[in-house]
Parts: sequence; C-alpha cells; structure tokens
Amino acid sequence: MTAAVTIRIQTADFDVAQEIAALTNSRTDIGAVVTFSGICRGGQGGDATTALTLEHYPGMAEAEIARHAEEAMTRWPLTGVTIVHRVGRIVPGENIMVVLTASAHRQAAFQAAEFLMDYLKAHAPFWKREETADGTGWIAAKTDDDEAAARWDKD
Amino acid sequence: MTAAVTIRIQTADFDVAQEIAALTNSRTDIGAVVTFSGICRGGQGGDATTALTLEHYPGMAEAEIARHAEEAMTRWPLTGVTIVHRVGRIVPGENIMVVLTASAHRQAAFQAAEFLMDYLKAHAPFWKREETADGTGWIAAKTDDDEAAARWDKD
Amino acid sequence: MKVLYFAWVRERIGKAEETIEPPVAVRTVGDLIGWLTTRGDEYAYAFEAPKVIRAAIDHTHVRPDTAIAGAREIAFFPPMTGG
Amino acid sequence: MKVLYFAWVRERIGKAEETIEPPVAVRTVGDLIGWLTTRGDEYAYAFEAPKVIRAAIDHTHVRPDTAIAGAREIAFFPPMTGG
Repeated sequence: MTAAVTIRIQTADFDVAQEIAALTNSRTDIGAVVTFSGICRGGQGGDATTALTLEHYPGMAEAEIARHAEEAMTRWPLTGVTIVHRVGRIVPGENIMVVLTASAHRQAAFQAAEFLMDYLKAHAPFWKREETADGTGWIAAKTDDDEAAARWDKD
Repeated sequence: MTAAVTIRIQTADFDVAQEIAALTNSRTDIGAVVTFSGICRGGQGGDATTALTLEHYPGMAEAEIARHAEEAMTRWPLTGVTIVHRVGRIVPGENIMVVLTASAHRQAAFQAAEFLMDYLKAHAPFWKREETADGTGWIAAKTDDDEAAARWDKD
Repeated sequence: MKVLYFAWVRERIGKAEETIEPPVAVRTVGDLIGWLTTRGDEYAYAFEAPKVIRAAIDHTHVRPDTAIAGAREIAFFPPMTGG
Repeated sequence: MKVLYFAWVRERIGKAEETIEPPVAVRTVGDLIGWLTTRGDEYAYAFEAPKVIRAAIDHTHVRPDTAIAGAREIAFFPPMTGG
C-alpha cells in the first residue's frame, strides 16, 4: 500500500482520534503513530494570552506543508502523514495544529514528526496575532525555531 | 499546577483523544502534547502475526513505568505524562500501548516521549507471544532496543 | 505583477494585495523592497527593517537577491510563527 | 522466598510461582539460577542459557551478582518485549 498524505487548513477544530483512525484505517502495516498537538497557552497577568488569531498565506501554506510532507516521506519509511493547521481566532486550551506520522517503526515516526514540526514552525507561512489584557500584537518569531529547522538541513 | 502522572495496565482498548483531554483538561499552561501509539502489525504469509498475547509482571510493571515517568519529569519540564499499556490478546490493527507527554514546549514533549518509549521497550516487564499461521512463539527482544534505551543513560 | 502582504506588513501598508508595475531597473526582490519604500510613508514603515522581511515568489521562499523576472505573485511578510 | 516465572521461563518450568528455601551457600541471583537448575529437567531447560535470563528482586531489575539476602520476591524472565 502507498503512503497517505492529508493536509488541511481550516477554522474548525479537529479530533486527534479521528485523524489517527483515518491514518490507520484498514491497514495492518503500521506499528507506530506519533501525534504532535500544538495547543494555545494562556496564563495569568496582563501579558498572558487571552486569544490568538492565526493568519496564513492561502496556496503557499498548503504548498509548503505538502513539500515538507513529501520530504519526510523520502527521508523515513512512513505509511502516512496528516497535518491539520487551524486559522482564525483560537482561545487558550484550544488546538492550534496537529501533525501525525505513521510508520512500521517508532524511530521513523518520531523523527518525521519532529522534522515536520521544526520545518512548519520555521517555514510554513502562518502568523499569530495575540490578544492580552494589555493589548494586542503580532507574536515575534523565535530564532531557535530557525536553528531547530536547520538541524535537519543536509550538507 | 503540578504535573499529572497517569499509569494504567489494562486489557481494554483506550481512546487517545480521551487521554489527551484528561491530560489537558482545565489547564492552559500546555503548549504541546506528543502521543506515541504502538499498534499491532499484521501482514501477509505464514509468518505474519495473526494475534499477539501480552503478559506482564503485575506490580513491577507499574513500578517500572512509574519510575521512568518520574525520571522523565525530572529531566524535562513536563506538565503531565500518561502511559496506558494493554495486556491480553490483541489482533493486528489494534492498539498495544500509548505514551502521552505534555509540556509548555514542543522539544520537551518530544524528547520525553522518545525517552519513555525507549525505556519501556527495554525495561518494562512485558512479553509478547505471537500467533502466526505457522504456529505460535515468544517474540525475541531486539538488541537495538537496549541500544536505544542506553542513549539516555547519564555518564 | 501581483503583490501580497501578510500580518503586520499588511497592516502597516493598509492593504492585503495590489498590482504593481515596477520599472525595469527593479530586478531583484531587494530592489523591489527598495522601490516599494519610495511609494509612501506606509511602505517605508512596513519595510523599515528590510532584513526582517521575508519574501516568496509564486509560493516559494526567496532571498533578497532573487530575480523577480517572470514572477506572477510576490508576497512580503514577517518571519513566520505558525505551528 | 517467593519465586515468580514469566513468559517462556514460566512455560518451561510449568508453573508461575513457588516458594523455595535455598541453602545458605546460595548467596547471589546467579547462585540461585545454578541451584534451581539442579531441581529438575524443566528448570535445566528454562535456565539453559543463563545469560539470556533477566531477574528482579522485589520489583527492581538486578544483576547475576546481586545478593539475594532479604529478598521477599525474586522473578526470572526473558528479555522484555513490551511497548
């Protein structure tokens, strides 16, 4: 059986168990599924996030995610990859995105999920605007996200 | 809030989404949840697995898993760990076990989940008996599981 | 040539997209940023720190020295913060 | 002293647990394996490759040279294959 790639960008929430079921459904060659769920954090105080609004570049976001999913498929023996990324307004405790990787073997599933997360953070065209009690503003990128992505670059 | 550790050994299947919900419920300090699901693989031919029967050492299995969960908590800033391991007869496509790690940050969640999987494979007292069309037998341990666990050992 | 702006680049310029016809001397992405900054205070503000600005041509990340010849769609945006 | 057997060690010996009273000269886990093998063919078969056998005292993994003094429960089993 061939590998399945599913990519969705949506405002609606998603259900991780449904995504796992879709990835593993009717297959018996999968030994490991890794999921990474990114969740909106909140907190206490004036600078704590009360909501995020996610903006994306339609067309390019899908293309970038697909390109990295294909790259993961060539690097590791995966049976499937699913990536769902939400856009729009999200409050603390809600899902932002999920990456799922499936493989016969656990190391491949773990490594591919980490690779995809690092690349999505650094390369996928999404931007977060944050609301706090003190006001609103765009979240600044972290330089360590670039470094995390760079560790997967081939010489 | 303190970190939550949940450990269960059971014959019943589990629902990953419910486990994620239990780990993240009413908290807003979690930014990342990683899950690893181990699934029973099948295949074609006389040597393909038609079922697994998992045996464990009651008491020690729980103690070993708890010890490694505590170790993960001291190594990474986790908000919670859940480990559910099934025992009894399991057919291809069914869940064997799941590890969940939650943290404010993705690297901690990924690394703790990999650490826990490597240690569970090498140290937790569970044994798999395999049924195939050709007969039944105990699955042999892989030496690379010991090596995978050893990479986390401190000098 | 269609130009798109995202996040605070879009907010500072005050529009999400526009069609432009830069002079032929504008050959690279960096040249285009320089030319855009001459179009008004809102552009000068959006591109005040050009090193921070990321660009894509036809949905592919590009560098400031990438030629814009043949581009259908060029996008400018801040460093990405998805995931 | 209670002894437990798991997986194919259990199957070869034909029982899951028993209570034993080894002589005082049996001081370590390795000594105990040696003494058990003298108890019958089923034990000799179970412990025919002692290097493969893993042991735990009171729920903690131990090595062949670990002393058994004070142990309440000693378990013998093959390398683990969970996860």
